[in-house]
Amino acid sequence: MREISYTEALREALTEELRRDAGVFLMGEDIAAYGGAFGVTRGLAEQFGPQRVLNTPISEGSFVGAAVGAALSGMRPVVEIMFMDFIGLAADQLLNQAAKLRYVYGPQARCPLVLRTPTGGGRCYGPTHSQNLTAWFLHVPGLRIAAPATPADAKGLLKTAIRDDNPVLFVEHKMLYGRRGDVPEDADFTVPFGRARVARPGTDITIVAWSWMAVEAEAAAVELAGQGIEAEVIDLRTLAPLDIGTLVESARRTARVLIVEEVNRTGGVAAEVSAQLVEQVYEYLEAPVRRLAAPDVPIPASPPLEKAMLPNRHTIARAALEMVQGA
Amino acid sequence: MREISYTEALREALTEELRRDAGVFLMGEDIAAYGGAFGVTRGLAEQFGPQRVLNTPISEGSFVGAAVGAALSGMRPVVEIMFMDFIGLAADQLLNQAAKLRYVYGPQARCPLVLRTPTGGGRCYGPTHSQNLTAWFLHVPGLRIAAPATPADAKGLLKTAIRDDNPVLFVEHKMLYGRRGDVPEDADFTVPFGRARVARPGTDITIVAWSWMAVEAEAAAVELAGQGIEAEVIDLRTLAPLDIGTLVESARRTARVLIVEEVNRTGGVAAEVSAQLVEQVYEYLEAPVRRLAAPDVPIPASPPLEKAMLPNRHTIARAALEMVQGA
Amino acid sequence: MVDLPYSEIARYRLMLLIRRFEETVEELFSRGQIQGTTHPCTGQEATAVGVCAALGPGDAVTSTHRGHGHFLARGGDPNRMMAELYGKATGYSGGRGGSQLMADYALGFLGGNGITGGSIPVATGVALAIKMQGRAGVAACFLGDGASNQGTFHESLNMAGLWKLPVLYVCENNQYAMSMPVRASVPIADIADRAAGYGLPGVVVDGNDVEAVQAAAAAARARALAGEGATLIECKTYRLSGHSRGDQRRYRTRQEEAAARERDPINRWRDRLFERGLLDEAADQALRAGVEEAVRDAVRFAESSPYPDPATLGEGVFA
Amino acid sequence: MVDLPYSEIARYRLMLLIRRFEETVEELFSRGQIQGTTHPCTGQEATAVGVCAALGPGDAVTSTHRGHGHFLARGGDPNRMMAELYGKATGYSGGRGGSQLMADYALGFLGGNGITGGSIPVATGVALAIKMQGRAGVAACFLGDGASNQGTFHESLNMAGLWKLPVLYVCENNQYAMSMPVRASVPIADIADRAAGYGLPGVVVDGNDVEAVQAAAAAARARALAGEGATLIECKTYRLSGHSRGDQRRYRTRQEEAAARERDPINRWRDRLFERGLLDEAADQALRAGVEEAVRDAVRFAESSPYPDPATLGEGVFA
Ligand SMILES: Cc1ncc(C[n+]2csc(CCOP(=O)(O)OP(=O)(O)O)c2C)c(N)n1
Ligand SMILES: Cc1ncc(C[n+]2csc(CCOP(=O)(O)OP(=O)(O)O)c2C)c(N)n1
Ligand SMILES: [Mg+2]
Ligand SMILES: [Mg+2]
Repeated sequence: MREISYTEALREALTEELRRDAGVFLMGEDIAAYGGAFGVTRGLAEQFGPQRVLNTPISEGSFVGAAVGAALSGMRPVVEIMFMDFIGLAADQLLNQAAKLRYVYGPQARCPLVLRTPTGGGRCYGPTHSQNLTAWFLHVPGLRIAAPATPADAKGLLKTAIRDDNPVLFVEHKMLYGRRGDVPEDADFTVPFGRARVARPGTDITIVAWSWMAVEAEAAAVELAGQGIEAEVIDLRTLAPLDIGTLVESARRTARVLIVEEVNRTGGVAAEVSAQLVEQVYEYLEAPVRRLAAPDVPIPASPPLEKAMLPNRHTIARAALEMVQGA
Repeated sequence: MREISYTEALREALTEELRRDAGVFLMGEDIAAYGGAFGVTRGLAEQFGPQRVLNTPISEGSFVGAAVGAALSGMRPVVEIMFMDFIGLAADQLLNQAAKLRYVYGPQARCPLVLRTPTGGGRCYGPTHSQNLTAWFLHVPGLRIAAPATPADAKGLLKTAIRDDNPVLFVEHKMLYGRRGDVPEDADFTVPFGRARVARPGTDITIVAWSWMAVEAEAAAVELAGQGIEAEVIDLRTLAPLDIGTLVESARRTARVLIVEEVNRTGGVAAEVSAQLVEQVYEYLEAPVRRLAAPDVPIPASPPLEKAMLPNRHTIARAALEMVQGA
Repeated sequence: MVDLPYSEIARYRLMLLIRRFEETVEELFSRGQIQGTTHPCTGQEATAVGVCAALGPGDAVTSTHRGHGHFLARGGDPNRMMAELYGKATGYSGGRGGSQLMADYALGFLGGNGITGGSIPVATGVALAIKMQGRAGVAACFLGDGASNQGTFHESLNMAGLWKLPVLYVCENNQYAMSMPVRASVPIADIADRAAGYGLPGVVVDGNDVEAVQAAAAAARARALAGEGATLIECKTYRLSGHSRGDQRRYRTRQEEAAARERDPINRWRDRLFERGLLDEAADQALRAGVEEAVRDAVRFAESSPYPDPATLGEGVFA
Repeated sequence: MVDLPYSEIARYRLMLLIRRFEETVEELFSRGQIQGTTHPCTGQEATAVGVCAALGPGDAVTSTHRGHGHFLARGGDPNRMMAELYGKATGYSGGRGGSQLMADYALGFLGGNGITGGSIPVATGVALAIKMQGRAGVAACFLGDGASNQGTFHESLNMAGLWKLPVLYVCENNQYAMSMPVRASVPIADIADRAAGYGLPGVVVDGNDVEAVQAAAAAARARALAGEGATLIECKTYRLSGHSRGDQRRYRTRQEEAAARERDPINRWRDRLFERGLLDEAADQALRAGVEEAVRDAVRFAESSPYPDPATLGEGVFA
């Protein structure tokens, strides 16, 4: 193991899988010479050639559809949508093609497609370059969803995604790209889908988070520890399948759950997690499950507005403190 | 008042608003001579001419975008998407244009756009002609969402939608079109957004539903009454704004809430309603909030499979009974 | 099922089979035997058969909502197709897909599509895979005149043009998209002319002439196999039936339909076979009887098949 | 702001203003004064100014992610634009929109767009409204070469062709979509040729010649006002700057850029003004100084403006 960045971890996963399996190829806008808007694929076109690191025209609806066709034909496309804000353009192909083919056509249809996409705020990119629309796809049966928060998970989950025979939505985060962490060098290192990561064990409250908010939640737990509160932080890692078991087990112990996400509050992932937890651990809870999320507004570009919009370690710690003290 | 069908009620609302306001016009596929796939606009082209009942090419992404442009320019387009299953094609225009313009550009930008769309199963139309994707748009700040379950609400909410200065997603249901009910004739009859309809008062349990499921829930309440259980049935009517107040008040009285919807369980509207209720009435509840929804699979065409997939009066009654008896 | 390599008589028989299949399906729907909806391809048999006759076994076909003819022409089993329409367990999709969603990957038939224009990028991606894998093959992508107005048409043909992909974009211009006459949805005379915007050849062909369609498809296929890329073939034809069941056809006249019926592709092919001495009345009757019997068998098969077990509803969402 | 009716000198001044504005914005970004991102239109000043010079006050303009030049050319206030880039309350969108999302409806400037191709249908709908309302006006829709590959381009031009809508689709072919050279994303020589697929005229113009652009736009506008419908105008130009800040421009050579700089639209216009005796060194210096001062003022205005109050974050989502 050595420390590398989240970006490098992703690139390593891509490199290893491109090497391992001739069926794997990358497609997306500006992923070759430019290396993608966030540099994830930098150098790969030089290494693997422009056929396997394929720049596409600006045609999100159809290059995702083309990836579906390629996947059905024995390839393993890894598609990049430059910002998740643009995924509406490809939503139909994910919803009505990729996600449904297996269920309708049975085992003859195999759609091993990975759609990687950067998400999230924190960079003042404004209303159409900061969104995370993952919640939409939680509502689409037939899609797997991964959203790693650490470099190790970035590598391990991306490799699992590429090897999976189902369409996988792979949610990255702009604030995570530069973060460094220990990542196994083993080319067979993978992280399984459907297992949450206990980022920090604790006893007083369970803080559930995903993607960048998992990092902020961990920092909040450090703050809280300073005040004598031991928060357990659980990083969902994959949203579909969702590891409800780990959450249930933790909630039973702590009796308090705070779910944190960066996205607009209404209709987010946290709503689903909350509903499931209530269904399963209601009698163990000493307080209502609480959600901390962004308010229901488009995400503004202006630095102070964006900052006010997004949860962070301090607002998380404050919400957790209130829950623990309110009991 | 006289009894008319849900379809006639919609048509009456369109007719009255077309007459009242020269800025109102309809656009969509096959809405003129054909009258739309479900006949809602039948006869309107003859009455108002092909300019105001405008057939579009099959270009969902752009005719919704064109409606945005027209709305910004002083018109009040009422767009039809033939089946909500196709809304992915227009998702970007709703998400990144219609919903955001007001917030970003302020009062100079007015986007009075209504997007009507038939939804739902029950007709064996199969995986790509039976979906209801309303939950996606719950997660989009800046959109209003109405989903009437009765002819009167169909008329009253559609008129409110057309007169509203915001983009409105107007969710219809194939099983509702033929249903009849009393509808006021008054051309100024409207139904306000943000007020749920208590379809049936009750004391033992609150059943929350929307669209077609509100009808099934009412029928379930009749079944339950036969067994001595008085269920209160609340039809959400509008999902954005969501009338959480009426739900909270009811839940406090009944202490039990069952939320019913026809859509895939995970990431649905019910998750949001559940999460909000738990946040607000946790201490009043005698049982966990329960959701009854479709399983997480694409909706199959085969009659027995489709039937097994969708909640109905009997499965609703059974779930409610279990909750009341389980207490 | 198909009497390869699509002899003259085999093509005739397939066209008859498609016609009889569609007529029967319409009857069954109106008798309430089948639920859901269906889009008959009556009148368009020559495009389906002409294109499939030009394809090889390693090629792939994507279809549309109006896909029964494409599937039968590619060798689809009428029994399993009919069973699918009935929503039966023995149907191609075990009843899950219905009329628009049946496929047989072993036949290289990748299925219809409920989304107008939805299969165009998929076919393009199939061709991309074929090219990447260095295989000799093409993707044949059926699409309608209405579908040529979808963004996916533009985006896909552009990628095919850029990457010289082996695709045959077969636009069945049947004069209508549901109720929209093509002249009200496409502002130019020939959809084929759109190909120029992507550096592709565009060909107009009489879509009711099975040989002409086959020749155009064969030429386009040869071109694709030679590495020269895609072709857009516009087949001018006519949808003799309504758009789907329940269509009152208020948007066109009966006279127009009668005139179109004069150009019935099956009669035209039959006449040509008679002229060439390949068919006579007796043989024609025998073929028709055989087709009639095949479709009756399909209905029997469908009706006697079990429905899927509702307990299986949740199975197979994921691989 | 604009010295209407866009005299020769006014156009020159606007081009200088755009150039200086963009250069300053790039500096401010690299000094960390501005957050987020920006897409400079350096080198494309003639298209923005040429088109806007041909428009009337009742016309509407939709822009792109690379929209500062369009806005300035249409009369946008540099102060409020700069404040928007700074995320200040005095910015056009109160800081909410940033570089890509500023608008002034009173000027008929409907804003930029974060979605490549996203404004094409919107502009088309604006034109539909103009037509329905019987107003004399056009919508001018700026789009890039890359955007011409989006489905919305196809769908929108098709509707404009069908309904004879008064739109000017102005494709600024600046040779690149981010890192993609146009020859790698469009398989034909002239994007203008795509117009034929929609029954529209397509015109190629030297996008670095402000008069040529203006003439083409004026002709297209006259055509639209006469009820003859839309035109696609392809302006061949070159993006002298990187795609956005931080772009290393690894996808092209410095030689290519140097050659392009030889065709700088501002210098060309300046030379012509000199030739015509409309400009001399002193006047040029004065204009440059004035522009310099205007941009400095804009920076001062932006820097001295307050940030929006975070308490307003939740306001104004709905009308
Ligand atoms: C995205 C989408 N929009 C609309 C429809 C409804 N619809 C189904 S078929 C059809 C007409 C298609 O016309 P065309 O492409 O010419 O094919 P044809 O029906 O003539 O075979 C329409 C509007 C759909 N299924 N999908
Ligand atoms: C839907 C969408 N896809 C991708 C992007 C990212 N992006 C922004 S600008 C751009 C290039 C656009 O190229 P072009 O249309 O030629 O305009 P130019 O940048 O050259 O002005 C890309 C890929 C985006 N903003 N929206
Ligand atoms: Mg057609
Ligand atoms: Mg460009």
